[in-house]
Amino acid sequence: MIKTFKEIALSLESSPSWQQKYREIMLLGKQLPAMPAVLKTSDALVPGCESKVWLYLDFDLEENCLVIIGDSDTRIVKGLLAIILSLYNGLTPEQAINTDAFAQFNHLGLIQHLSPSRGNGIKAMVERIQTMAEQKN
Amino acid sequence: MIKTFKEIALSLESSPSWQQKYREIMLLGKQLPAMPAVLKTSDALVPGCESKVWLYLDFDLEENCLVIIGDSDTRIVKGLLAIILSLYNGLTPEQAINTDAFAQFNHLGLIQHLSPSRGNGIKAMVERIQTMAEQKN
Amino acid sequence: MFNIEKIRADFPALKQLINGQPLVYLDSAATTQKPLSVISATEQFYARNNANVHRGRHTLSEQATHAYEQARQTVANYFNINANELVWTKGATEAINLVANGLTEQLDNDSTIIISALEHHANIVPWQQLAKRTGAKLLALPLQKNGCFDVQACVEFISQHKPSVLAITHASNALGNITDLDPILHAAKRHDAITLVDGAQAALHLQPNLPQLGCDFYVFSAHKMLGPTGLGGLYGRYNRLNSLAVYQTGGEMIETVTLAKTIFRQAPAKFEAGTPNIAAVIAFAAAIDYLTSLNKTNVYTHEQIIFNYAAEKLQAIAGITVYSNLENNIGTLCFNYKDEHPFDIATLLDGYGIAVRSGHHCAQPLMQHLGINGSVRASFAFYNNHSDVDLFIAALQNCLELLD
Amino acid sequence: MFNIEKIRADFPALKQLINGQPLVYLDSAATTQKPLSVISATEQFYARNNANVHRGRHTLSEQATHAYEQARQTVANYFNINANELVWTKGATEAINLVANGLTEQLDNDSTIIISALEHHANIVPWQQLAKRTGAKLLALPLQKNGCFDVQACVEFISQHKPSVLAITHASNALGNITDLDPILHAAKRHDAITLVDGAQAALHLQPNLPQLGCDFYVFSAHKMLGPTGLGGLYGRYNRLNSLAVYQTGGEMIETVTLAKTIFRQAPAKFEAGTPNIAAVIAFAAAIDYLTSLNKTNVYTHEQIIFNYAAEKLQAIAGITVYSNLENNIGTLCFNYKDEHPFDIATLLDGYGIAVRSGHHCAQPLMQHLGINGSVRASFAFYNNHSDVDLFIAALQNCLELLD
Ligand SMILES: Cc1ncc(COP(=O)(O)O)c(C=O)c1O
Ligand SMILES: Cc1ncc(COP(=O)(O)O)c(C=O)c1O
Repeated sequence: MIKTFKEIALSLESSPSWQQKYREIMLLGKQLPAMPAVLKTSDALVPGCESKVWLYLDFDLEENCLVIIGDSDTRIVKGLLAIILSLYNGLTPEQAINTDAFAQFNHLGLIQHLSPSRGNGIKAMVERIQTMAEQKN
Repeated sequence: MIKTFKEIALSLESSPSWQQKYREIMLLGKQLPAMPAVLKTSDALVPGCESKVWLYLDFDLEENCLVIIGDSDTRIVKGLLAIILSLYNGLTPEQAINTDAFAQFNHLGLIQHLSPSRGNGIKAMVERIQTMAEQKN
Repeated sequence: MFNIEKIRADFPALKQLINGQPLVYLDSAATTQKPLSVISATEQFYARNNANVHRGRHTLSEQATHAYEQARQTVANYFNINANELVWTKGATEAINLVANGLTEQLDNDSTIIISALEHHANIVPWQQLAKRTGAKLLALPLQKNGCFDVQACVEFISQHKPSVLAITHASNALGNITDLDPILHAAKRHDAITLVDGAQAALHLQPNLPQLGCDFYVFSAHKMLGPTGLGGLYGRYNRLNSLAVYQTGGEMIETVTLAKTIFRQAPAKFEAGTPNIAAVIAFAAAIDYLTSLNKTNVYTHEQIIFNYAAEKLQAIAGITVYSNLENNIGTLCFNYKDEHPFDIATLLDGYGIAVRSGHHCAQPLMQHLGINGSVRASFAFYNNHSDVDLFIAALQNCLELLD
Repeated sequence: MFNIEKIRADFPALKQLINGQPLVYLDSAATTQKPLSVISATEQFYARNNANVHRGRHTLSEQATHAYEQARQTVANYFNINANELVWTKGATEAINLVANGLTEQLDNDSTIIISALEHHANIVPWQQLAKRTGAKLLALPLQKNGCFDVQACVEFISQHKPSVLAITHASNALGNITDLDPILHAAKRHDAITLVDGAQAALHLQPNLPQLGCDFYVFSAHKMLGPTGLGGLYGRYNRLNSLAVYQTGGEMIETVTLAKTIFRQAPAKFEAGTPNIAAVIAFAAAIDYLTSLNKTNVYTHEQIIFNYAAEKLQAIAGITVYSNLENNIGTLCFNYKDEHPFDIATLLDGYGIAVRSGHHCAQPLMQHLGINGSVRASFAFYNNHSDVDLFIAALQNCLELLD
């Protein structure tokens, strides 16, 4: 079962320690459905990261919503990716544009992971999603 | 009339100000006999100086003494050169080796002019003279 | 308002005695003094945040990386360019070498490179070397007798020779003259020349808006802009920049390496091999912050007032020849006194605590053009005041008396 | 005596909390922390002596020049070489590039260059580029499966291939393994190969006597030797050094310039174009003074005690694979835990204030050789103590529990 962002926020907020928070994040990563190997193209690979991070972006014209599939070879980045997906997957372009991942990550006490200096690709991912949302809007 | 080093030292020591000292030095330069143009070869030119400095070194076998002729296109360096000449010209190699220009310049309050960072070639000159003295000794 | 005494208090090195007299620092064209904020940024980095950048998952490394990349943005903003159009180098000299080297494959023996006799050696010799490597012709723009560009003749010269590359200074380091770049760069562009402007002297004084200037490349040195030694920068219009061949190779600038083959990253990373000068980059951002905290117009006005005051007093001394163009000048006075050697004048001025430079100023072709061996150069910055000028002129008069 | 607590007190950056816990800095292979004397030498320079070098007749410039050239002597003494055999560069990477570039004319498509798969990218890519430019063959020395050189096989390999150039590391940045250079350099010399040793990692720990080592070139980075960022050095046996083609061109390195022709100076000047990193050179001398004020044997002994203590504790953890050779090591532990990603381990360790590195360590060919994508690297220096090890191991155990 994939958790909603609300559920994720709730469990992260109730984590008694940073260790527990990381445990939750890694658990979220584990629950993320595997990305089909065919989607793991070099185009999908977010460049310049120490960890491998793939992001596949599509747009469902009928439903007018973003389709996002992602994966990473590290547990922590995969967990963070799961949070991003819970924020954006299935949103209309307009909804996506109005979703502020930075504010949400800040709220969750995870803002440092959105720094480009982390080299984890999360920030680049958010930017890719926002770019697509703007194009489709 | 070329002054002896003793005379030079006396007049520099009695200078009431640094300005007067420089005046004396430049005067010494003026009194230095002109260097014959044929001796101003590129070999005689001390490299790496802002001012042009020529040094012609010879050895008088009969008298067993150093023959030094020098010139510069700046007044101050020419004056300093005159002091060096007054220290070394006509000495036997042994006497030259035992002459410590650094100590003498220090004594005269001119030691900073012997720093290689001055870029005036005076230190290089002393080294050339000492090298010849050692070869001929 | 521009409070000069408050500003001088920010520069600790200005507050010292040289040979028992207050330092009058008139050698800012060689290197500027540094404000306290730059000194303490360096200290803070080493005492607290010191770590290598880009490849570390730990807090110190992330803080250092963040500060380092923020600094790139700060400096990019100063020049109104994008951060990814700014390459860190060790100085203006390396920046020019990087470009000249990177253009090797783009020229051949049909090409022409145009420079000028006004240039600093750093903007001459790399182009000579490029010409030698490629067989290209190296030509110099027409200069008037006084060292000023004959702009109309330059434009014609460019149209006639249709250069592949034009490299020209924004301001002369020996004379301080500001180049009238607009018509020259326009002419170069009409012939699709790649243009490089040497901003080593101008970048501090003129705070140039680079996209507006319209050159392809612009180079500068941090140490001449209140920043630390060992750092410079290269601006390049992104496509032009990225099309240069890689320069140094090693860590940081590669995507993947096998023993057989290496894939490089895109600009600016591809030109930044090895551990960067992290402390200097961060301190340079502090320098730029300091500079932009002052009002640009006030700074420039003050500099010009001091410069004009000095120029007037200097010209009034009989026997003095001034080589600088006083009309369009960043604040540099290049002069000689009768036939006296500049070395003697500079040495004597030092006795009075006045720091000026003497010699050829790494501009031997210009000296040849002016028919002199060298000169005395007094170069001003916004932290100089009227008293500096008064002390300089009084000391100079004493020195000239000593020489007469 | 070696008073570790007194020494730690000299390094202000070590005295800080990271994520609320005392910093345990185990990333010295990336860059070392700096003693107070280095920080204050930098500060003093900028606050008092700041001036450009070599071309100034004024007191500040002379003081700066003097300190700058003294520093060259200080560093030369550390390596037991002559000051004129030491070229300042911006780092080890630039030093290798300078040599590889300067040898272009000396190689052709009959030449062979030998490197190894153990090298940092900085000691691979410049040689690939040189091979590409000249048509020379690029070969790698035989490595054992564990990443150690097979010295006997290396000697034979060299005899077989008779290289023109051999470039090899003194100690691996990823593994810490010290190379048994003697037989390898001897073999290279028998075939008149030009030898370059990458001392970026070893120069701090081994204080090498370079003439005794017998290589032609040796490179290092100041920032990995307690010194500032943006500075490195190249040692070259004088004739070899002087025979390299010039690298960057510009001010300082020329004798005379006309628009038609430039005459360069002799080494080291001919390789030092542009304003040098004056502040860094002077501060680096302070670093070397600090290092030599400590007893070399005591420093090394302490490092080895800490390293061995850490190695023993690390190996005792079930599931840990250590890649470093523990016999001959400058103090670096390269390891993985089961199939866990090093990124996760390093990120979690940071939560405990432990600074380690993860990734390929700019040594992708070595990672390929070891059959891994990356590793965690904990690198020690003499300022680490037993408590650092205890905190590191305890934190690591907690992290591994989190992952299991
Ligand atoms: C073995 C080795 N060689 C070369 C380098 C490159 O040094 P720098 O990045 O300081 O130029 C490093 C450091 O990263 C290294 O460890
Ligand atoms: C006009 C000009 N160009 C280039 C340079 C070279 O700068 P750097 O020595 O900092 O590389 C200088 C400074 O000396 C300069 O004044």
